[in-house]
Amino acid sequence: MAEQTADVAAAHGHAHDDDHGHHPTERHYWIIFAILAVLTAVEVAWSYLGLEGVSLWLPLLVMMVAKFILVAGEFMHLRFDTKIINGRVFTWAFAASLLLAVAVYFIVFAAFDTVFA
Amino acid sequence: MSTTKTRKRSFMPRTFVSRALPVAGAALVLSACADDKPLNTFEPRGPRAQSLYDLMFDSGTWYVMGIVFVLVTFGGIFVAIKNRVDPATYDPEDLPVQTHGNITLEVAWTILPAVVLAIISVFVVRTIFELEEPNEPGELDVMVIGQQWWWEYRYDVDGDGFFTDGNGDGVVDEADQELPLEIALDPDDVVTATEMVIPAGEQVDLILTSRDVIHSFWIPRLNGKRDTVPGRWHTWSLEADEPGKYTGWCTEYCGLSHARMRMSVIALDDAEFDAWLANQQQQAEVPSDPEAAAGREIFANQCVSCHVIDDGEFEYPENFAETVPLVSHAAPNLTHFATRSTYAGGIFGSYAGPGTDPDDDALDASVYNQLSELSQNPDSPDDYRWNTAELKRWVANAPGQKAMASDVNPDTGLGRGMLPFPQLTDEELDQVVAYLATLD
Amino acid sequence: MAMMEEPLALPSGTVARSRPLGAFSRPRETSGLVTWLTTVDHKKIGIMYGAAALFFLIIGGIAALMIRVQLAVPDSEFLSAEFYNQVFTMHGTVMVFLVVMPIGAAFANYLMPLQVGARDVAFPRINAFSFWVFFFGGLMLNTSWFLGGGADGGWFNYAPNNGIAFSPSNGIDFWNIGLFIAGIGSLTGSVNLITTVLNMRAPGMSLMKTPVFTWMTLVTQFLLLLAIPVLTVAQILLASDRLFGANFFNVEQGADPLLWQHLFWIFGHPEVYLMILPAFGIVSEIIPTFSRKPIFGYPFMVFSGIAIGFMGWGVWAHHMFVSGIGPLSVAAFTVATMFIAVPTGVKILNWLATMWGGKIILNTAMLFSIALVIQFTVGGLSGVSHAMAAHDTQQTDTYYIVAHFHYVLFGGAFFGFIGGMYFWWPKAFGYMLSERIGKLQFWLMVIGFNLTFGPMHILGLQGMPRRMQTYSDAHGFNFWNMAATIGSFILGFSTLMILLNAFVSYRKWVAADRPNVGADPWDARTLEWSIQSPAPDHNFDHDPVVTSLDDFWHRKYQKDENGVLRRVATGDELAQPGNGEGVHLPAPSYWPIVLAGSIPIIGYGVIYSLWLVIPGAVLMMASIYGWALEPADDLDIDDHHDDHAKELETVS
Amino acid sequence: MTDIADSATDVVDDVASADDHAPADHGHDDHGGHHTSLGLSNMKLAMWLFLGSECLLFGALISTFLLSKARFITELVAGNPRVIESIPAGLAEEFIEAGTVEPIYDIPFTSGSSFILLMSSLTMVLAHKAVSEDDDLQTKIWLGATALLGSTFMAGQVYEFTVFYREGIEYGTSLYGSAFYTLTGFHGAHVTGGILMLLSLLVLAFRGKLKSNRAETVELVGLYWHFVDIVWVLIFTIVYLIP
Ligand code: HEA
Ligand code: HEA
Ligand code: HEC
Ligand code: CUA
Ligand SMILES: [Cu+2]
Repeated sequence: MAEQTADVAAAHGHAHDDDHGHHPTERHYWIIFAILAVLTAVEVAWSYLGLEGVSLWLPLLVMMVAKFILVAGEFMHLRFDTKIINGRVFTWAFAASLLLAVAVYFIVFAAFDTVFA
Repeated sequence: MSTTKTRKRSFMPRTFVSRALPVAGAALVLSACADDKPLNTFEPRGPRAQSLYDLMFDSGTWYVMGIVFVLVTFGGIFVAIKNRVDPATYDPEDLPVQTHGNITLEVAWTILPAVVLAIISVFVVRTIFELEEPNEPGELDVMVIGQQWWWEYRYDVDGDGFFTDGNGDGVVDEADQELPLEIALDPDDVVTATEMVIPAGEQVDLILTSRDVIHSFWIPRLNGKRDTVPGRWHTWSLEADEPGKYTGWCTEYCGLSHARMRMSVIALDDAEFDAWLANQQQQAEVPSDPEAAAGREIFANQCVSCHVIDDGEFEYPENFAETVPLVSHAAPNLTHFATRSTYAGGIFGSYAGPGTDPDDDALDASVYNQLSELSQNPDSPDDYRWNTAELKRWVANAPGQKAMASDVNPDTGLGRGMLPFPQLTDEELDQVVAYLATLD
Repeated sequence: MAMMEEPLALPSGTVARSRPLGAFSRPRETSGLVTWLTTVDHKKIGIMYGAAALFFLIIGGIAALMIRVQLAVPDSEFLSAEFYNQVFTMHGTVMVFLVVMPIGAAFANYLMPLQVGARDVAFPRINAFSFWVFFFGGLMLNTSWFLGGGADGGWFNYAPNNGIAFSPSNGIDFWNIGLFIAGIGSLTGSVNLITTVLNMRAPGMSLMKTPVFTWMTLVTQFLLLLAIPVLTVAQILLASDRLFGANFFNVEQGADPLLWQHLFWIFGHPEVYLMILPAFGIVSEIIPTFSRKPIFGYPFMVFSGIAIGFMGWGVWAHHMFVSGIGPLSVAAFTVATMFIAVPTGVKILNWLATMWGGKIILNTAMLFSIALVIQFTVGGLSGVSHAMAAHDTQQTDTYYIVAHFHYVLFGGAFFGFIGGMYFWWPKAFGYMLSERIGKLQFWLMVIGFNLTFGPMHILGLQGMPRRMQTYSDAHGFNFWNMAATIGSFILGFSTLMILLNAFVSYRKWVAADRPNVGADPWDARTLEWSIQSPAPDHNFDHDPVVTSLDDFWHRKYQKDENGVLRRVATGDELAQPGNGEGVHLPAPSYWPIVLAGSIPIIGYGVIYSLWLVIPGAVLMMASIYGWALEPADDLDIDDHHDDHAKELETVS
Repeated sequence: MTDIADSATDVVDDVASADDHAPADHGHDDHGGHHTSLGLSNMKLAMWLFLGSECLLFGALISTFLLSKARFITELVAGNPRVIESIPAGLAEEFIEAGTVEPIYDIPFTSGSSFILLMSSLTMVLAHKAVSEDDDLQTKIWLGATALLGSTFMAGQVYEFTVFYREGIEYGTSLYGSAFYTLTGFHGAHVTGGILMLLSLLVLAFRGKLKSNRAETVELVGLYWHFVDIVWVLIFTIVYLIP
């Protein structure tokens, strides 16, 4: 125990060394941001095209998901989950909750569709 | 009432022996105690209830439950007793074989229940969809509206649907159903409360909603229940094999007097039903008898702010008439009050006499239509009599008889419950009740 | 890193420098009330969860008895309709949220860190906070009895009946806000416990070597983590409607009341599984110990638990079979629900198989466990019959449902908990409970329980609706209602016997000069038995190193040269001596309780007057800073701060 | 789950960031040869769990919003007088004509504020990078920028609320108003909480106490911040762009 206590401070540094190896460069972040910005712009433009139905919302949703994945994967480092710590625990914890939420609320909507029971 | 309790069976008939198989102990107890239970789900009296009953027996569900129950219970007890050791003399080194598991077993008892359940679910799903099958065109549809704490029924007699063109677009369509109830409802329809009268042997389709909170409509011997949800229209159906009285109970908790929100279905044979319906379509008569006429006067002063009696003469408060032309809004429509054997959420009987306990199912359907005529002789104990005393208590102090919120909305002048009328003298109460008795 | 509690890293006693808000500076007491109020020790917190649950059990139990007295005879006027509605609502609410859930938390808190060989949970102070915020939330809920009446909407409180128009008194606000506050505790608790299980196991203890109870705790806490926010949203919507005039459930404005039902039951069904899984974990420890065999099919026990937790998310609408969700949804949810019987059945059968061929010691803990297996099955089977949606239209909202859920909750969860108390009592308190009283309690309880709730199956199928203040003679419900009422008094008495037993056994133990029960009185299997009883403050003198499932047992029993299992050492010989020298423990703190205490003030403020929110919020901010600044060594100060800012997010 | 299950364990003490010094792995090599312990930071794990729970929270809020909006529009178009009266007459006409609530939105404006929030995610991640490299100046700059961008977003939010309010969408009168303000208000509250955390970090930074040994704190705040941003990505598309 005592030995671990002593290690605490060292551990911090250690962990970061590790992070360093995998973390992307500043440039990389800027590029990601640029993509996000472009996606947003396309989204907005798309919504002005006057489309309706699937051709409106499907691309919008796809772009939304893309942005989601970019932020979670790059900015929140989930893409490096495997490398930083083995097992992708964070990805699992988050993705499982997220999928659960999507599935559950999707079912709710499905159930609401039948107004006339 | 009809005493022949024949069952209509939709599946393969069961032999007596297999029915009597004591696999599910509980099921036996249930059917053994089945007498005198007006709400008993094990006494189906209509095809819908019957198919629910059959689902549990014919598709073997109760038996599967019974077998699993016996296996686990007696298996558990048996193993515990057989393998027990006396802790006082037990030698801890005397270990049993240290088995860790057995894949074959695990797979077996994963798959076996799954298969059993899969088979059962086929029956269930089939029944679920069967329950939704609508009746033939031309058969009766009734709208059921729940409110705290009584039921209103509307019969689409003229066949033009339940709704009016509320939004004025020239057609009665689904959009009209989205409108608030009192705007959307068709005023032509027959409106009653508490007791739903239906023709026996015919599937009656219900369309259910609520004016306030969620209630649930349930006549156990005719069908399961379905919630009435404000802002939504649900469908359900009833069918009684035989004429008779079938009681039910609101089964979704709906506030203070939920326990006093009961109802019943009176199934009549075709001719009687037609007679009943024809009568309901009549306007009420303005009474000539002086006592009743005095009662009508009081009613005009005190009661029309909430109740409707359609005799073509009453003047309703202005805002009332605007939104709800001759349709009861917050209170039961009393136009044919004296044709109902129970009132106030089915907890009081309007008549005394044989089989008129509101919670009992003994009322003979054949006398139902004539209750008000049979009640002419007030002294005979075997006869039907207008239950004056109870009605007087009700009119004098309804909230004292049945817990309810009795406030009046200052904006609309409409109440949520019935007000007490301490100002009415005993004589006036007699007059009001005499008037109510004429509403047949 | 620094934001978490650092129980082992903190040199205790060097807390000197900055002392914000001196009144609540680091407590130094070593005994007495203050140690309990300020403790961050998971064992003490576990015991407090248990004690609080027993306290609320009395409230919920008295309510239950009032229900039964009212229903003993037809047309009874013992309780008015108004009061009856409050009583059954509060009974259900208190029992579910303030009795069964916290008893589960009690076991999880006390045992799980011991079972994984940890010295405390991941965040000890947050742990204390979780308890206090639960406790204060529960108290706040119950103050409604004195402030205009309890909630009267039923425990699932359907909209729009829960709206201000239909329930104008404050009861439902208390229900809403009280449970909201208690929910904060559940949420922080779940994050804490999951982190502990995942991250703080003893060296060598891979997840597939952790005890089943720990596994069930993990699943339970995941259910909480993900289910609580859904209830929270429902409560936010309701509070917005009731207190701020929003329209989420205002049908006049076009709202759909089924939204509440979906949200409530998306939470509510995982909720019922998270009430039973801890009990499943408990009996999974007891049955092998007293069958003297390892648990049969360990991986299947684990995965079926996970499967139950997972499938529990896909079945909520089975509570809405008659709500009008349409035949397609009904059919889908029917099938989904039925298949939950599969993993649950796997568990039942594995317990039976564990007993099969065992050498069974039928002591009280074991009896309760066996009773759980049997009685839960009864409840499970009626559950499957509810799942048959078509027929559920006959069953729902009748006493048949009431029978179902008391069989699974009382006959299942509660029996498991009481078995667990008998089993772990010596570990927690250092003395054994009397077996004589225990067995008497067991038999009374089995009789009382089945007499109370068995008849409800019959009543329900005979058509007796639930939540009925009264019924009439003509319905023919008299006999079985009377039977149930008699049963409930036997049941109530037998429930209280656990307290009686604790008291009597304690006196005996004291009279006998406190004999040492030893580390391992049951010759048990898991790590908590490898330390002294009662468990020392620091749990483990050194980290246990684990090489297999039931590691402790395998250190006691090893094969000799002939391949025969021999006892090579007793538990007491192997047990750690309980020498905590050199171990640094997390220091106690006032801040968790103060911070937790500030929240109900805000709660009352929201209900009564927004002015009251201000002192509440001030106290809250102050305690966050106090908390942040407390371990006065610089390394720590600021990070704590962030930590709590974040926690507040959940709060707000 | 299986990954977790397979990874042998470790972390003996609870000091979370003891990432690597955890007793390495204890065997188990069923899954593609990841020999690991769960050497995670407790705090980071806790944060991810918390964010998982937030998914359910925002999922419910977004669903509530969508449902309420749909009901509102349906009733409005059907001509329910109570719903029509719940918003000003002019607005009601516009809504009915469009069949959506689209006309009330100012998409260019909201796109701007969405962009700002996205941008703040960039600055956040740069702040984290700076702090792990002990670059004090950049740390301060980027933290400050993030807080500033967040505040700008909030200002936009407040502005939007006032515009809506002036147009006549009130919290208490219409179903749509309740749903809209609650959803966006909840998100706003989360942003505000994030800003408070950022400011705390900034104070630390100025007191010279935010060094690379604290990088994880910054990272945690960052995780939270990015998550809140992600939620806005969803809200922007689902609430604003898709009618
Ligand atoms: C601890 C809590 C708990 C547990 C574990 C369960 C377990 C189950 N519950 Fe229960 N339930 C409640 C608590 C619980 N329930 C509560 C509180 C309510 C009421 C809420 C309210 O309205 O107030 C309720 C209500 C409820 C309903 C709604 C009824 C209604 O209102 O109409 C339904 C419907 O499907 C249901 C189903 C089930 C099923 C299928 C299981 C299954 O998990 C059971 C599985 C177990 C077994 C089946 C036994 C063992 C299995 C075998 C031995 C294998 C072989 C078996 C077969 C082949 C069948 N429950
Ligand atoms: C875990 C949960 C749990 C537990 C343990 C219990 C325990 C009991 N419950 Fe139940 N119950 C629910 C959960 C639970 N209940 C829920 C969720 C509902 C639904 C509510 C709703 O519809 O909204 C419900 C509803 C419910 C009803 C239906 C009410 C109605 O629908 O109208 C009934 C009726 O008999 C009942 C009875 C009992 C009884 C007799 C006990 C007994 O087991 C209690 C025995 C224990 C004690 C009695 C405690 C000991 C205390 C004393 C003996 C007090 C004496 C002390 C002094 C006087 C100082 N409960
Ligand atoms: C404030 C509104 C209000 C007024 C005024 C009012 N009632 Fe009622 N009345 C009700 C309501 C609401 C009910 C239904 C109560 C229930 O069953 O829960 C009812 C029920 C009744 C019933 C039973 C009807 C049935 O079929 O269930 C009768 C009879 C009755 N009222 C008579 C009267 C008389 C006579 C008066 C005048 C002296 C009167 N009411 C005045 C609201 C009112
Ligand atoms: Cu109406 Cu219960
Ligand atoms: Cu359920």
